[in-house]
Amino acid sequence: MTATVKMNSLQAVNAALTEAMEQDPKVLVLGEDVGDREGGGVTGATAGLSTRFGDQRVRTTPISEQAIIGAAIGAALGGYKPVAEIMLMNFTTVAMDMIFNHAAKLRFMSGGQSQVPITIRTLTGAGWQTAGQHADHLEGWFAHTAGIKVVAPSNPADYKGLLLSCIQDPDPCIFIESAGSLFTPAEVPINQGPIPIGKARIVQEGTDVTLVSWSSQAVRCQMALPALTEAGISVELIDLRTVSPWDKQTVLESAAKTGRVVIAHEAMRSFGPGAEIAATVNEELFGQLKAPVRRLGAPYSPVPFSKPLENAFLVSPDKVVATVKALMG
Amino acid sequence: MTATVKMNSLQAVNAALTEAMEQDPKVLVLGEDVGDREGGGVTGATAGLSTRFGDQRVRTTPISEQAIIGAAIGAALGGYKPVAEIMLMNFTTVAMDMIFNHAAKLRFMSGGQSQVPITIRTLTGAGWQTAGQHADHLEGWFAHTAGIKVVAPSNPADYKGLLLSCIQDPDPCIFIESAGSLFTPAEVPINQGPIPIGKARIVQEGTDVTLVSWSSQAVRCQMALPALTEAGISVELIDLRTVSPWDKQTVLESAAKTGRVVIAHEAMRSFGPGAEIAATVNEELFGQLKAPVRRLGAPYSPVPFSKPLENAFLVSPDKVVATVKALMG
Amino acid sequence: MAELSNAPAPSPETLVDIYRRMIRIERNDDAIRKTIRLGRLQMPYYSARGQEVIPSTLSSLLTNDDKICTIYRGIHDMVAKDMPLRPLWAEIAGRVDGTCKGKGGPMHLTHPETGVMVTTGVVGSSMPIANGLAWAALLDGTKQVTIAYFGDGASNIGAFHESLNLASLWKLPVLFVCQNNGFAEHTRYENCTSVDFISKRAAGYGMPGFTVDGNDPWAMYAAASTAIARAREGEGPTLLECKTFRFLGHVFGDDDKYMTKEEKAAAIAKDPLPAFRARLIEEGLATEEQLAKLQADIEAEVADAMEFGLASPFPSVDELRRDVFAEEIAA
Amino acid sequence: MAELSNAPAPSPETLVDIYRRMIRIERNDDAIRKTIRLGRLQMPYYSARGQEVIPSTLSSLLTNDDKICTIYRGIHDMVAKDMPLRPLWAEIAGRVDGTCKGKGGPMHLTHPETGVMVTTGVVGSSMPIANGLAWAALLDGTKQVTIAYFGDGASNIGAFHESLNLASLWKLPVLFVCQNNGFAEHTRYENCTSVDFISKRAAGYGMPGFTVDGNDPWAMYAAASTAIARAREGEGPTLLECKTFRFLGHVFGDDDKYMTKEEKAAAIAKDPLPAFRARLIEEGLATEEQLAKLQADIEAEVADAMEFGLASPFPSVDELRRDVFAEEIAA
Ligand SMILES: Cc1ncc(C[n+]2csc(CCOP(=O)(O)OP(=O)(O)O)c2C)c(N)n1
Ligand SMILES: Cc1ncc(C[n+]2csc(CCOP(=O)(O)OP(=O)(O)O)c2C)c(N)n1
Ligand SMILES: [Mg+2]
Ligand SMILES: [Mg+2]
Repeated sequence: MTATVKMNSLQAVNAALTEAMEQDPKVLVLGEDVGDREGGGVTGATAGLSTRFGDQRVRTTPISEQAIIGAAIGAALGGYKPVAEIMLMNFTTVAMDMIFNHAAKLRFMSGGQSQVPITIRTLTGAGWQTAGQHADHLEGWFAHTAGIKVVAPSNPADYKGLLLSCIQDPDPCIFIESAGSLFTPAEVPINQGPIPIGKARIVQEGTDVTLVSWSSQAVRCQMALPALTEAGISVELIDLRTVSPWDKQTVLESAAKTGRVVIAHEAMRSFGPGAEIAATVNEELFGQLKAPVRRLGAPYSPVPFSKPLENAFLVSPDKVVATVKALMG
Repeated sequence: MTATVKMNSLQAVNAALTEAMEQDPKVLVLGEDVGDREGGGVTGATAGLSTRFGDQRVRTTPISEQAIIGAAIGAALGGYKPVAEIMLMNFTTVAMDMIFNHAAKLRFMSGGQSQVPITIRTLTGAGWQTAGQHADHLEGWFAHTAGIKVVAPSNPADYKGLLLSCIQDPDPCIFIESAGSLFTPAEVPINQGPIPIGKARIVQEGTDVTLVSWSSQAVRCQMALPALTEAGISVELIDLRTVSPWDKQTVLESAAKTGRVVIAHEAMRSFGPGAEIAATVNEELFGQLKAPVRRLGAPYSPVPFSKPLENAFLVSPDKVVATVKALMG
Repeated sequence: MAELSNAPAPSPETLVDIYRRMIRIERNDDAIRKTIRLGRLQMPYYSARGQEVIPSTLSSLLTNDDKICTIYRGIHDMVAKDMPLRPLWAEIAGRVDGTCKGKGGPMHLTHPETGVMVTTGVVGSSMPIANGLAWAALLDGTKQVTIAYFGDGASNIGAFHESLNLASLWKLPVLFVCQNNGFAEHTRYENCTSVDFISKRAAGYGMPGFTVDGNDPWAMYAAASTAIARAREGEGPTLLECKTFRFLGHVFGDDDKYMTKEEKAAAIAKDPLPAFRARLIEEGLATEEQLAKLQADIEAEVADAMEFGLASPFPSVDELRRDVFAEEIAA
Repeated sequence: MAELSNAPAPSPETLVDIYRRMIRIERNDDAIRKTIRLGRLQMPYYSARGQEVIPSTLSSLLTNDDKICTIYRGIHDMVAKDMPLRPLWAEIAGRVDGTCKGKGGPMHLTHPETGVMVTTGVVGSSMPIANGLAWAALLDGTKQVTIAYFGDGASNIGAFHESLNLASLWKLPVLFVCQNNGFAEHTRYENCTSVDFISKRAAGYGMPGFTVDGNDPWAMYAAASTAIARAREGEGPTLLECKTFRFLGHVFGDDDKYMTKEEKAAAIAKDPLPAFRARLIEEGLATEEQLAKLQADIEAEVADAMEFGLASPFPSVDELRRDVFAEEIAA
């Protein structure tokens, strides 16, 4: 057995950044408060990096998200591999031109001459009463953008392995750190290396229902498993890990086996990323499903502040259980 | 019969703005080049307004999209109904914080105290070789945003009627003007009034296949009809007109009748707005469909410049014909 | 930086009124922090302890018709603007009697009756919206002014630039009030700002800009009254940079390890609140008893508001379907 | 605005080289417009006729290692930077031999070999990316400079502000070169810009800023050499505002009705190209024959490039699956 070490996902991010910077002098880190002079970042994700790698490679920036992503893109065009932090996913909106019109498109628009191997780390997720402007899950927007990969892990080992892959990837990646999956420690192999982008992980095999999820919602799905097992339902839980490009093969194989699919994500249900998966499953497995594909996601509402509303906003393990049970009839 | 007048969609926009400003002194217009001093707007959509209503109600702005939407939001909070022009949809990305975090959320976050009755007019659409940063269809992003309505007409009468509704609506609306539907003239009733947001239009009734589309793609779908009729396929073409909230009832009723559904949009297929409609149809009509729901949209690529690539990028009438025929088997 | 000349001095009544607002902010802040520590409130809290003078002085020159747009660190701005405390407490507790029915919380408090129009959690975003409110006032032909509050860190984001340019061009009746507390989260002013005084940026927009001691009510009054008069007279916007310090770090629970103990202690030693109180008494502008009474009244108001807020019920989950649009979303 | 003192004067060879770049821009622009009129090219075209001096002078001080980020109205910047014309023409014709295989087109021409790193169609967006290239140069320890070209209208967008602040803080080897042609699409400078000289904004970022006659090669040379030397010596960025005029309006087909015939005629009367040519000859810096030969060579180069470009095949539709990512997308 591989030796492991217990850490939470933020520590896994820190470990990945440290390793990547150690191994490749082209890796840079930039963002608000990321330096040790600033206390090593508000969450501590970048703590120690500027002390170890110097404040030329690890640069604290002004609150200027366009300038942050622009600097990352330009440095990438200059041969570097910058990891830019946008403190919260809602603030990607102030840098959206740089992300959408530039980072994602420069390779194509230049006919392959430009490459933009940047990683955008960004935090989000409800559950901490940060209300309407600090917790949105926008992976659906980025998945609907050609030219950027969208990675959304759920546990410390995946956080580490996938962040390593994003940094090495020759194309822009957005790496989503979601509140509901950040603080729970788990064992991570000490030599945890890169985990391929675009490959799902089967958390639990099963034969009755395929449950597809990612990010914090995968954690809440996992919490739903004991009750489902108890109810005699054999669930195959797939943690997609990458939202775009998503692992169609794994999902379709599982769906073909179980004949029943539930997709759950924290993002808003309406026009959400789950729709793509549902539409694809329906299209590819037409006539082979035993029940309609169900999608779970946030209601059509901004993220509320009040605790009972926030609880209702999230797709709780209970809701997952109820939906799967209802599907089994 | 109602008297009609022939105009193209840009003229219909101009007519709607003129009427709305005439009827309600609270209606304002702002954006780059919108004044007559600036030649009445680059497309002429706002021509004549500043001369008629004065340059306090019709204000040319700097190239400052955040300031434009911010001014619109603030004026709305102050009791006005501003119509803000963002010259091209790709430039909504520089104002995305104002749109997503503010315009769409202020009513909810204030518990209903604030209302933001703004209309954001924005132009987009491929076919004119404007390449990677001037032609994206981002209605999927806005539809995946709680608190903003997404309107995307396809013909002059709908342009006029729906813009009137957006301006009167108590909530923010994004009004998409798409290149492929702007310049073809058609008869518009001289007294064309508001057309309700959220109501689809059945362009042609049919019994074999339901074809759902909107905006310029609805025009290309309409161009596909003769060939399909010729092939003996009875198509029910639904022009959705509003992407969010979409007219579920009309689509589901039609799908229940035909048992076959094709959804076509100019936006990228992957994680696109068509997925929501497909997923919903599948979910609501499980077991009642005769064939898998098909989605047509742009490939996973930025908009290309070169003409043959741009042609291939768009969902041509031929592709619609081929897809519908294939579905009929 | 422009010079402030011929600015009026505050009357004794105004000075006491400024003090009243300050102590209301401070007592309320103290009660919020105590209640969080007791576990009776859960929320991210951005205390403005130390920054009381700025909004208190400005608000002494405003009426309920004048508007403010503020930020996550903005409860002091609202309290200075005389927002009632009962709905404020109910809101930060997430209750149905809150200003926003508990849906917005501390970062999005809104109260149009007292002119608190927008509270944003996004750095810089108070400014573009303030312009729009000012534009509306101009169109209405009123003499209303709008204040956009923001921090020093916010002066480096694009929205600042676009807003100041537009406001100057359109001669909008708006004040851009930067509460420069020397830090943006954990980053020191000089590590994120390329100019020694933010007010110098005003010249780039053809607009007057002043740097003032934001802890000195007299200096603040001179600058604020000048800028407000200018706005009311249709002469356009002003940028006010008000130097201050946040005594309690960025957010409740902040460990302050990005600053030295000495600088923090030095700032706290210059706490404007006791200093102002002492001077009011010293100069015979108020009596010890008068201020004690004022404080006692405020403490009673705060205590009442806290009890009210914490006793208010939570909203029903149906609220997720309300206020998304004017029309309720079907269940 | 800072003063330019002790700036070096251009040598005769440099002046002729600047002229060479200018005439190459002008002849190329003329050929593009003729070809569009003939219907042999379809594209949105933003002529920079009248603005030739600015990038020609700057480029005379740059090598291929120095980078530029430019905008939709940027073909003159690329031609000045000695981008080869054959792939340029193939690109604007949407052909496979284009710099970008026809996928980017005129608004996204890219040619890293000559340092043309990014061409953007979004106002202001050349600047944040230029910073990153300059940062890379700094990390590499080279003396490379990066130029961000943009228009007067772009000085009012948020990206301008964020970029200048960051560049100044990080002392990046970057030049912010504003080609102020007095108009942003149809909007006059003074109707969208709140300050009389954009260069005045530099002071708000602790950065030198100059306003120069962008049609005067000597003035441009003084400013450009000063700013480039400063950047190469690690002293940080400079903002250069270069005053000029676009003779042909915003976009090919523009009807110019937002300006007066007189002002347009007056600007064209001061066309820098014939004026500079005359002065070169007058001052004995070049002979009539020499310049005629130079022009003939360029005309031949342009004619060859045009034929090459229009003869190149269109890309295959498989190209939609290539260059989205490094790895081709499966069919
Ligand atoms: C656009 C954006 N980027 C980042 C943040 C995260 N953030 C919240 S407060 C803050 C610091 C703001 O500093 P300053 O403007 O000086 O205001 P202060 O908190 O000191 O009052 C940051 C970076 C944000 N809210 N919005
Ligand atoms: C963010 C953004 N908003 C609007 C536009 C549309 N647009 C294209 S060019 C232009 C005018 C730019 O003027 P200026 O910066 O002076 O450059 P010039 O065209 O005069 O060279 C505008 C508004 C755009 N491309 N990007
Ligand atoms: Mg601060
Ligand atoms: Mg210009």
